[in-house]
Amino acid sequence: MSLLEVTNLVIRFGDKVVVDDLSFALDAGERLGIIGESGSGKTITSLAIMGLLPETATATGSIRFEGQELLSLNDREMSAYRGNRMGMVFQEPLTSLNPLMRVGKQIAQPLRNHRDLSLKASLARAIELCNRVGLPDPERIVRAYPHQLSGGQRQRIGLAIALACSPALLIADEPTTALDVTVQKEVLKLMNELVAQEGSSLIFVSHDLPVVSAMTETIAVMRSGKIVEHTTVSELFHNPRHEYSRKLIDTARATEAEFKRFAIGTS
Amino acid sequence: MFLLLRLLPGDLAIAKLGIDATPESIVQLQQEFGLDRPIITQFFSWFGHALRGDMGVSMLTGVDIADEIINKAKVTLPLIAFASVLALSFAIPLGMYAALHFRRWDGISTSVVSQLGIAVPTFWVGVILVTIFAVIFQIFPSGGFPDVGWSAWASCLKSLTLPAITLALGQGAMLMRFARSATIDVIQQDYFRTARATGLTRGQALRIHGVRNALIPVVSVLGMQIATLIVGAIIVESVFALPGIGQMLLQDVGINDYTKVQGTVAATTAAVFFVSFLIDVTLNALNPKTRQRQ
Amino acid sequence: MSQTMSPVILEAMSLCRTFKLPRTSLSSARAERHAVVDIDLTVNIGDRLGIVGESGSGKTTLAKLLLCLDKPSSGVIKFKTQELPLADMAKFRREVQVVFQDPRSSLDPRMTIDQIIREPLECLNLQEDHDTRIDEVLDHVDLERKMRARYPHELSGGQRQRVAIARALAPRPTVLIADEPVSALDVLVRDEILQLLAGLTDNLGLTIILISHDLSVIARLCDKVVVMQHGRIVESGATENVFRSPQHQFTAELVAAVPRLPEIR
Amino acid sequence: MKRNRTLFLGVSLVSFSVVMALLSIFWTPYDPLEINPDSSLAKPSWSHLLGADVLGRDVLSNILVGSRTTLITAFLAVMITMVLGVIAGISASVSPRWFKSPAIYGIDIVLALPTVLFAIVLAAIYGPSTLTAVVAIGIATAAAVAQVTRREVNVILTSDFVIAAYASGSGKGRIIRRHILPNIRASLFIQASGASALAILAESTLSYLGLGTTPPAPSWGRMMASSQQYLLIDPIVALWPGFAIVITVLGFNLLGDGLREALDPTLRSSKL
Repeated sequence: MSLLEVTNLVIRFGDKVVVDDLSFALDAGERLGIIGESGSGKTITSLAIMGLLPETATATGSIRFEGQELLSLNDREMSAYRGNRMGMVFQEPLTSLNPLMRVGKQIAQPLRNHRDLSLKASLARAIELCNRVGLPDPERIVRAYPHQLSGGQRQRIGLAIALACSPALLIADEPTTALDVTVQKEVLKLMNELVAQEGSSLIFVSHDLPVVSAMTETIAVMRSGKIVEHTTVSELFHNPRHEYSRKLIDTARATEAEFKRFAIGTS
Repeated sequence: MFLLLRLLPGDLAIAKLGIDATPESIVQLQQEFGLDRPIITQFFSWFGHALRGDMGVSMLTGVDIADEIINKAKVTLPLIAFASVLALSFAIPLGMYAALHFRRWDGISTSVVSQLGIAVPTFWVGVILVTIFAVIFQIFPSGGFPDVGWSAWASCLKSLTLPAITLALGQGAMLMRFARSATIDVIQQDYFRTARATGLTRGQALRIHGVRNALIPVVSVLGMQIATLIVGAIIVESVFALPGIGQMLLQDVGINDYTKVQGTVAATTAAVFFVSFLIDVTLNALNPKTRQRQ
Repeated sequence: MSQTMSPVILEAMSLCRTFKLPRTSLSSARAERHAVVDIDLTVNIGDRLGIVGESGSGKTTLAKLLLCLDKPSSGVIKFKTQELPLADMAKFRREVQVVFQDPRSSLDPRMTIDQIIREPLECLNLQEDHDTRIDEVLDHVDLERKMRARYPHELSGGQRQRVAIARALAPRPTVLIADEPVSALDVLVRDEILQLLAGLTDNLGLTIILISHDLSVIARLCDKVVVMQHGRIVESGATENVFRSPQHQFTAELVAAVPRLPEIR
Repeated sequence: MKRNRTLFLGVSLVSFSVVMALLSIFWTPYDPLEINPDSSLAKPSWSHLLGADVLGRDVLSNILVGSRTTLITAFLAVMITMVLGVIAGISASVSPRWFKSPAIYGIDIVLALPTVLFAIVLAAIYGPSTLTAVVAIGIATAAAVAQVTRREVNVILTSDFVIAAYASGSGKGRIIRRHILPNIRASLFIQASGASALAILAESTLSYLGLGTTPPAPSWGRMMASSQQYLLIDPIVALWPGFAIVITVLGFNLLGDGLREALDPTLRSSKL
């Protein structure tokens, strides 16, 4: 049975349809990339799975996770899943952390919600988690406020929060778009390792084809709220069926060729 | 006090007040009392004295102005404090509630309810409250203040209750609006979403992450509202015939007691700046970004 | 120093720009941040120069200094041997124009496309028929002439960036400074705009200074590159040489970090 | 799109007050100043729709004429507010540094100065009159407008399109005219609406305290003050001017809210 099954999902803002009749499934341990341009509905889809849609949005259809229909749950029931069975990493590492709260306490939050740990025990766990996401001097880091950390460090904190309870599904929404390329490389490497260690499934949302194809096995190409193509990475590159996927791949290939023209020999 | 005022924009305040308002009154004084020292000298001499807490004596009644102000403040300050506490205690929970039920409450209802609170003139609220609680039910006195002062604290509180409620309603409506919009702002922040993604419900996330973040703008608004509170106090004192600073000020204006008006206004303005400075300092202390830098 | 024979058009010498940070308390002195430190840079006519660096490396500050939109704390910028600012700034502005990163914020939402492109023509006192010129530049950027009556919010991101380019081209500049011109755009649109910029530099013989964090964008358009880190230039030279055999460790890291497509067999 | 009910309600209430004021120019049931001892404190009836006050003056007529006084005072005060506020706000953000900080301090100081206190000082010096009230209200609320304007202008000044305009060779004057003013226009309407509400409240408060409109001109605030003495006998008389004030102030505030909703697209659809 699939871990996650999305069927005929439609999301509307008022009369505007932003996600249109979306269906896909994700097995346990599978890594799915969702690629698309801005406004294609990829972020909204991931928020819908987490039950974090804005109040103004309405979702119909079905999202089944571990056999449970999520769309019928209320906020309280849904919160048992969030941060526990599924975790999410967001795009903006700066604004995604509470500026007035020490990061240790923010990492401890999911543990306190779902593991019934005391504040002290959860903070001790937070230090371990900092260590796991490769932050130096974790004892000091947990006492820092977000503004005292760099972008890469903040995104590692985001990852620590999302993975604190070893979720079955990790959703990463453009997790490296706001980062410098050198930092992006490190964070992607880390995410790759952690997801492999945890054995969790991954939904990786991005507009960047090279990044998505490096992180995932299957890719769903989204355009104006619809999945236009959903296949394995190699199939997509060998045999893109949709016009839009073809264009994406051609552009990415051309850009890479241009770059390689200069940078042959480096890797 | 002198040093403090020097450090604050407050010293400018009084200087400005001197330029704006006092020279004219000093001109008047010169005509009445035949003083012919240059205005600037006069101002600085008054200013110098005022900073040492010496406002001089009233030109008409000969009372020491500083003493008189302190005396009257015993009514006005408790009134303002009482009203602020009342206003905060209903405005913040209500504002947050309205924000959390943003969609259901949204649009016309919230707007009208809070706007109504702002639109109703303070004196009218006072009059209505007097009609209901003093005239019809006779629970509270309709006005006045015990002559013996705070030694009869129970009856003092009793006579301050209606005025404080009057003052708190208007201020609270304003604060509620800010509390609501500050909360809505927090709800739309990315970190609020992160907090919910850790498994908090909206209500829990608001309690843990929202209150402090929303409180900062609300308290800073309260700081800016000190001025409005004082105006409100003047009006309320007049409605309820409370012997406070406002009442005194109105009487002094009526009898053209310029030195006293000048002293009272200066003292009030200084108080406003002092309180806003205190609130500023408090807010900076609450914000880790301004508190410590790496 | 330069092998090309073409004359120097922009030259920066020991350029520094420091920002004062806001006071943390009443007593402490104001801290300073060195955004641009000791930069020497020579731009010849016809150059296609890329400036690459990560966020906070001082690229944008450098661009503003070169555009004379900001004053250096120390150092000199020369435009054709004359020190900036010139007595006649209109002359400089006619020759050096700019395109910004976010076409959403770089176009005044209350102005029509016509008014936006007309602005430099009017302000820089160009003695030609403005209407004809507006049509010409719209042709250059492949926008329909009837777009003139539209407002920015009615256009797509790519179209807006075309309008911004048209505005920059209107006074017939010799130098175009483009600060991250494609990083706010979707991948496919990004490609179109890069093609457009490449075509324009060729056809109009523009000297271009392209600022970007994205090495592949630089590789696409520039024959020379300058690598910046913490406000300093750490490496410069022909794009091929710099990317192929980076001398500085930071450059090497940058090149290695560019995401590659998976090897598909 | 959802209809903007706030705006609709605001416009209706404001129009109601304006119609009252216009009506009073041509017609009132009675001469508002006519004293008629026979109808002293008359209850509402067909001859006196809203009753009469202690001197037998018709309340409705006074309310109608009072709306004229109120609206004119408010209008004049708001004119002063907007002109002063916009000039101060813009000059505090675009002027050179040596002028900037004193200007900002100046705005802050006037902002902290309570409107009514300021009016009291003016009244103490020049004697209470409508003019002093108008000037005091105008200047004191101007600071708030200046503050908001300055903040908005600062945002616009750092936006790319202004930098692009500098790069296109625009001077400061042109940037203010072509870029800043059009972009703050919407906010100015909203602020003018809010300032009107403040001005009406302040005017009635001052009149209530005896520092505003001078007798015999009818004024809502003074009607309240005079009817307060007869509260025990006839509480109804005190209600009418209060209602009038509430309706007008509420109208202007809702108008401001509605305009904000209508003009600010970010509020219309909440963030994705």
